[in-house]
Amino acid sequence: MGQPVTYIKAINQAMHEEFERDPSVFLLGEDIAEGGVFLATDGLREKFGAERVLDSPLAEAIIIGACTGASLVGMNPLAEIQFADFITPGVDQIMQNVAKLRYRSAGGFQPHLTIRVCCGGGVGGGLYHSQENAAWFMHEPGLKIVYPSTPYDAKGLLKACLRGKDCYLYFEHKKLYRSIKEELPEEDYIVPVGKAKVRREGRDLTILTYGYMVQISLAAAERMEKQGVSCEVVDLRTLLPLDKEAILASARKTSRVAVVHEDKRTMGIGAELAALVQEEAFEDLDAPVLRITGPDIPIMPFSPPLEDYFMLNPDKVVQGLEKLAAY
Amino acid sequence: MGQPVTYIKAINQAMHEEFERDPSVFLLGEDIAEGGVFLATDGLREKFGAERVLDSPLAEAIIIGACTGASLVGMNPLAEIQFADFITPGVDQIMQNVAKLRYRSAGGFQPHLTIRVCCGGGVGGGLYHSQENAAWFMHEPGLKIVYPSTPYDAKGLLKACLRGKDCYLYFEHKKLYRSIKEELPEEDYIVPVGKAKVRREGRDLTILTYGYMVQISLAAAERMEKQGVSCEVVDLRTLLPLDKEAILASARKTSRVAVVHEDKRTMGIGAELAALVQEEAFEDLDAPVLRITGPDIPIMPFSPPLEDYFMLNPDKVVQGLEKLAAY
Amino acid sequence: MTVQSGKKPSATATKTNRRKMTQPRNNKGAGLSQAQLLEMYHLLLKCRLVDERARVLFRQGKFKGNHYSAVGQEAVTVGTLYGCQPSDWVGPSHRDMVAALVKGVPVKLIMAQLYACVDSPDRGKSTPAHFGSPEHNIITPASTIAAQWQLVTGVALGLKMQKREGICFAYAGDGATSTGAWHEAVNFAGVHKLGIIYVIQNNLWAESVPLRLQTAAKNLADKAVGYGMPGVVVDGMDLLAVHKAAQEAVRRARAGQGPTLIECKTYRWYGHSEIDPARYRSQEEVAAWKKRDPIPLFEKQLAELGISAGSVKKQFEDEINREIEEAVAAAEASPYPDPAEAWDHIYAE
Amino acid sequence: MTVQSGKKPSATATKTNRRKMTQPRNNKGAGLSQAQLLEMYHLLLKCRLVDERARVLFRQGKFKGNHYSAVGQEAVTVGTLYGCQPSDWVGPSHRDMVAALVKGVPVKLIMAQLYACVDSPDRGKSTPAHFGSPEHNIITPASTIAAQWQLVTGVALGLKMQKREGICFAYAGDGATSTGAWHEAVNFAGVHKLGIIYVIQNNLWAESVPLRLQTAAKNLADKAVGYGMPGVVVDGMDLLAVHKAAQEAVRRARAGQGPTLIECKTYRWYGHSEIDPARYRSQEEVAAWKKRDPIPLFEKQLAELGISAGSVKKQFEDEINREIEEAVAAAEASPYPDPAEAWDHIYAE
Ligand SMILES: Cc1ncc(C[n+]2csc(CCOP(=O)(O)OP(=O)(O)O)c2C)c(N)n1
Ligand SMILES: Cc1ncc(C[n+]2csc(CCOP(=O)(O)OP(=O)(O)O)c2C)c(N)n1
Ligand SMILES: [Mg+2]
Ligand SMILES: [Mg+2]
Repeated sequence: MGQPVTYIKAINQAMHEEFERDPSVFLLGEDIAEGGVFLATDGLREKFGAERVLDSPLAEAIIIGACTGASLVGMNPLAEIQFADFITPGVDQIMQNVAKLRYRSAGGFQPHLTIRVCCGGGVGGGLYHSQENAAWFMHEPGLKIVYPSTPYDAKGLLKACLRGKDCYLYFEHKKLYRSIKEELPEEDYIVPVGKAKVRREGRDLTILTYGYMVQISLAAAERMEKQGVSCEVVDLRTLLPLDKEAILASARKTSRVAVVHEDKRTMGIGAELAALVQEEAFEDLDAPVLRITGPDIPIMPFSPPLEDYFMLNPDKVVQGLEKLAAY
Repeated sequence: MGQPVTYIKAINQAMHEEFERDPSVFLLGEDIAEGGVFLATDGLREKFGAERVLDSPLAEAIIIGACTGASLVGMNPLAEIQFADFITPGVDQIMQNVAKLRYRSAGGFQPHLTIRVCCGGGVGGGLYHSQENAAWFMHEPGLKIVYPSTPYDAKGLLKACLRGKDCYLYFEHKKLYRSIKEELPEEDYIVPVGKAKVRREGRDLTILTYGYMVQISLAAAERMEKQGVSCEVVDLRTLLPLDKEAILASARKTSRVAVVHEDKRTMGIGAELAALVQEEAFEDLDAPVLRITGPDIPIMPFSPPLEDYFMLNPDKVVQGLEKLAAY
Repeated sequence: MTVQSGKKPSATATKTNRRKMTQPRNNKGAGLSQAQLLEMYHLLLKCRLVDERARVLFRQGKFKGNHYSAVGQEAVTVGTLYGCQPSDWVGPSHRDMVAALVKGVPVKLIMAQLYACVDSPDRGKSTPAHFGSPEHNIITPASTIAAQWQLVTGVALGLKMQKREGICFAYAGDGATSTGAWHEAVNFAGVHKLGIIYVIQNNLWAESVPLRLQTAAKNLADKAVGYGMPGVVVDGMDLLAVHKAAQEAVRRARAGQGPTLIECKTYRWYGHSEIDPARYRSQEEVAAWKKRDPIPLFEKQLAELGISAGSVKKQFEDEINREIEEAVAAAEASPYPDPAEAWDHIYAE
Repeated sequence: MTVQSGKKPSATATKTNRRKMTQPRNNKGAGLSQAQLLEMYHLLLKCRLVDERARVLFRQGKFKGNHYSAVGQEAVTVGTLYGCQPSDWVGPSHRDMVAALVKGVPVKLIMAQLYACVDSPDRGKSTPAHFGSPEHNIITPASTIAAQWQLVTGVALGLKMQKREGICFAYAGDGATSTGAWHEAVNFAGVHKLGIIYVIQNNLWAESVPLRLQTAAKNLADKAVGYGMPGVVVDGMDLLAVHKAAQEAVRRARAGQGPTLIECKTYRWYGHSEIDPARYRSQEEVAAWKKRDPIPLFEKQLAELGISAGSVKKQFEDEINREIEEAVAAAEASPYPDPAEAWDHIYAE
């Protein structure tokens, strides 16, 4: 084990190592050659040259379109969407080409790429630097969506994507970038796509969550423990396809399930999780699946009290869990 | 009551009447001035002139952006997206401006428009003329989404949108265009946005559905009746915001709920409906909410047997309902 | 009749692709040998006949979806793609089904596509208009206009990064130039000096929308200056003129000098698709353009070069029609995919 | 000091907006009276001082989000907007906070925006960079680059359809020109001959991305020909030059002759935002541009016109600073919105 590293450093390391390992990896995005707003891509251009670390024009569709095309002739593209909020101009390419090209050519063309997307709120970024919109993409088989919550996973999942053959959306929560550190193995490792992880074992209820909300959920679980309620925290890690086995195993074990996500509620990821759990584990449930989520308002507002109102925190999660435990 | 009219004629009538009533209504879309592929806009340009019936350049974002802007200075815009499949280039405007401008300006700017979107499969249209993607937009408070299933509703809901003050996505299913006829009132009427309608009363189970699937569900309910199972069919009509009261009332009454939709399953609209029903009516449920939906494949394939495989039909729905009834 | 017989056959071009270079009598022949000129003539006829056959088949209800005829536009297709190499890539539009023929695709594959049967390259997944062939580097296009324009731009980027042989050809109509996707792609290629030829098939209409409602630009090629690349306007009915313009663009692309935007002024004889009666166009307009049919026009050019098209026309047509009928018969005989195939090819792993 | 004092005050302009038209001694003054020139000078200083103050406040941690300084670019803002009417509309970019000043917005509203308090026009909903004011027809911009470019194009369409008074001003940077949204909007305005002035603030950088990686076009204004509208390149540091170019565009727009694309070559003195040290630019580059500071440049022009800026500068600055300090104090004193306001303004009904 080496020095403890932050989540963003882990991402940076993964890129450095995969650039080294695979000469066909390249990075295309806005404002990345100098290291980017958060220094996620720090040092890549210096080390691997401007031919592999390309600042793109301000145009998300072509970032994704060009990467997809380049993957058809043997490149291994890594695209960066600077803020998740700005993925919308690229939605056309993601939905119509990335998610569907393999399918509609019956595998004749095999696009593969990884799109890193910096998302999430709680940093005073306001409306357009806080969106947490992975939900839009979960409706698209053909895509895979990963969303690490720890430095270890951040590195391991990014490496898995860069070695995989599919089209990956890799969401990274900016609030995690520098708020947690972890010692990482010296040796090469990956975290497999498609596998959830139990972050905390528990008996009385299950929390299904991912990304930054894992931290919040663990804090809430800690407090519930003191009230005598033992919470299991399942970190989904991959949102598409979901690790149904792990989700249902925990649901069946505890019989009470909460979903915790930062994004707004209606048609958020919690909708699918609740639908799935009640569908497959109905007889095991002692209470309805509870969604503890952001409010159904269009976008995270800027003013601090409004942002606080939007963001979940351990207090709000505990409130929900108490209700669930008492059901 | 006049002559029976088709669904598409009802849409056409609504536009004619609203153009007449409100001189600030105008239509912007591709290939609309000549009446369009399906003749939905037939006769409008002849009657109201090219100043109010504008063929736009091939550019969905500006269709929506221009309409939104025009609404800020007193116009009442009606945008047409020729096929739902082609809404993706406009997603940026819909998500970032249409759904959020009122909110982020604290009501200082009051955008309002209606976007007609022709959607749905089962007509041999293949991958890009069959998509049924209202689900993408249900995650966006700030939007309202309506989706008529009958000529009466098609006319009444479109009129309601054109008289309302919000931003509406109006989905119309191309399979319904000429497949059903209905006599419509001679006098002016609207169908209020936000209200579901029970299409068929039943005791034993509830089908939540909308659009073309209402027809399929009614046919399936007919067949279930013969098996002695009485099905209630709730036509949602508005997908955002959902008519929770009507949905939950029926769920509580029958204790068994199926959701029927054509679109693929994961994160489809059924996810939200299942999550909602189990959340609010858990104690009343005798069985998990069942999703009877299109398969989780990227897009409706073209070849007839593949299309048939994708599309729901009364047989497939009956199969699901039998399981639900027997639970 | 083979098709990859460019002037500089690539390493991958087979021996049979090479033809004797007999220069025609004057230099109007764009530096092409008599054999090459006849080969182009053959392709022109082939595009026409296959397309017309597809129209009939659609009207007979033999296949679903739709057909977007390119009849009238063949000189653009043949003129730009003739001489391309197997290692070159094509990003076709919805109207470019016959472009595959110029890239060497047998008619059989195209008919299989129309019939959506298991013998089509995509096993019935995509619609007839969206023919692609991995083997021939023809990207299966999405229907969203200009989406393929972006993809093939990405291919050009990849080829450059890999220092791999091959250039790209992107096709789209006048309507497509209004899309953001189109703009972003061309701009990107300009920055990176990609080896790509952007071909605008300006047939004056996008469905029923006339060009004047599409853009206020005088020529669509005028847009090129905004991307820092040459823009060329060419008579899209004149096969040799198109080919000459394309060859200069190809030369630039192969030499690493970057992309070119070529606007071909052309016309589709029929409606936007087979279900469009196209009443929005005047009969005079249609008649005037039909007078400029690229086939007789090329026959005249051949005659001026001392080549008699008449002496081979019947033979070519027979050859082509035989291939077409065999292809139709094969497609008729080929089964639909099994419904279970709906689950194939969603993920690679 | 008021601001809507165009040469042709509209019906809605108040009496106090009209100033005596004293022509300066030669015609270099772009047809402006001495009073107007001084008013422009006042606005130039005001933009500078408010922006510099905002920088300080951000660095002091007085507000969250970020600040995108437009220091260095003031001549573009004042030069294009000066003389606009209350009925005119502005679609600002993220760097155009101070544009509101030229449209007559009191500093108080801007400071309230920074502080995200209830006195801001959007009651704390939007970020500091996205200032809008319905009362002043300044559209609250989305952050997605060029989204406001589309919206304000739509406003221009609406004004034309309603035959309502007013034209539109759209702002965006060099980076924005690469977006599909930008392209679709400009193209649309060309087709419909909308009354809109598109202003590109070409400051050579989009965050750390240099212009050569943004586009291969020589001038961004070159793109105009592709949309069938005039494209003008102007020295964005020269207030009078900008104003002259803008006034011709304004004339065209008001006369129904359609849109104009104006590229102003300019420079932002500081980083992309206050958290960007902008190490990607050479010190020489920055120094060279700072030498072309639009304020002394305009002072020189005034002097040539026989107007002494020195005699009013102190008074103007004092006036402005007083307004700023009052505004800051008011913002400090103003409360944050109640959390429950998060639920307001989602729907109209
Ligand atoms: C993004 C998108 N919007 C709309 C359509 C529907 N559509 C199909 S073809 C077409 C017109 C295309 O015109 P043009 O680019 O001139 O090509 P042409 O058909 O004339 O060859 C339209 C609007 C589409 N396929 N994609
Ligand atoms: C669609 C979108 N992508 C990315 C961003 C992030 N971003 C904010 S400003 C900016 C650069 C803008 O450059 P330019 O248009 O030249 O304006 P400038 O900042 O130089 O004034 C970027 C990439 C954004 N706001 N919107
Ligand atoms: Mg066309
Ligand atoms: Mg810039």
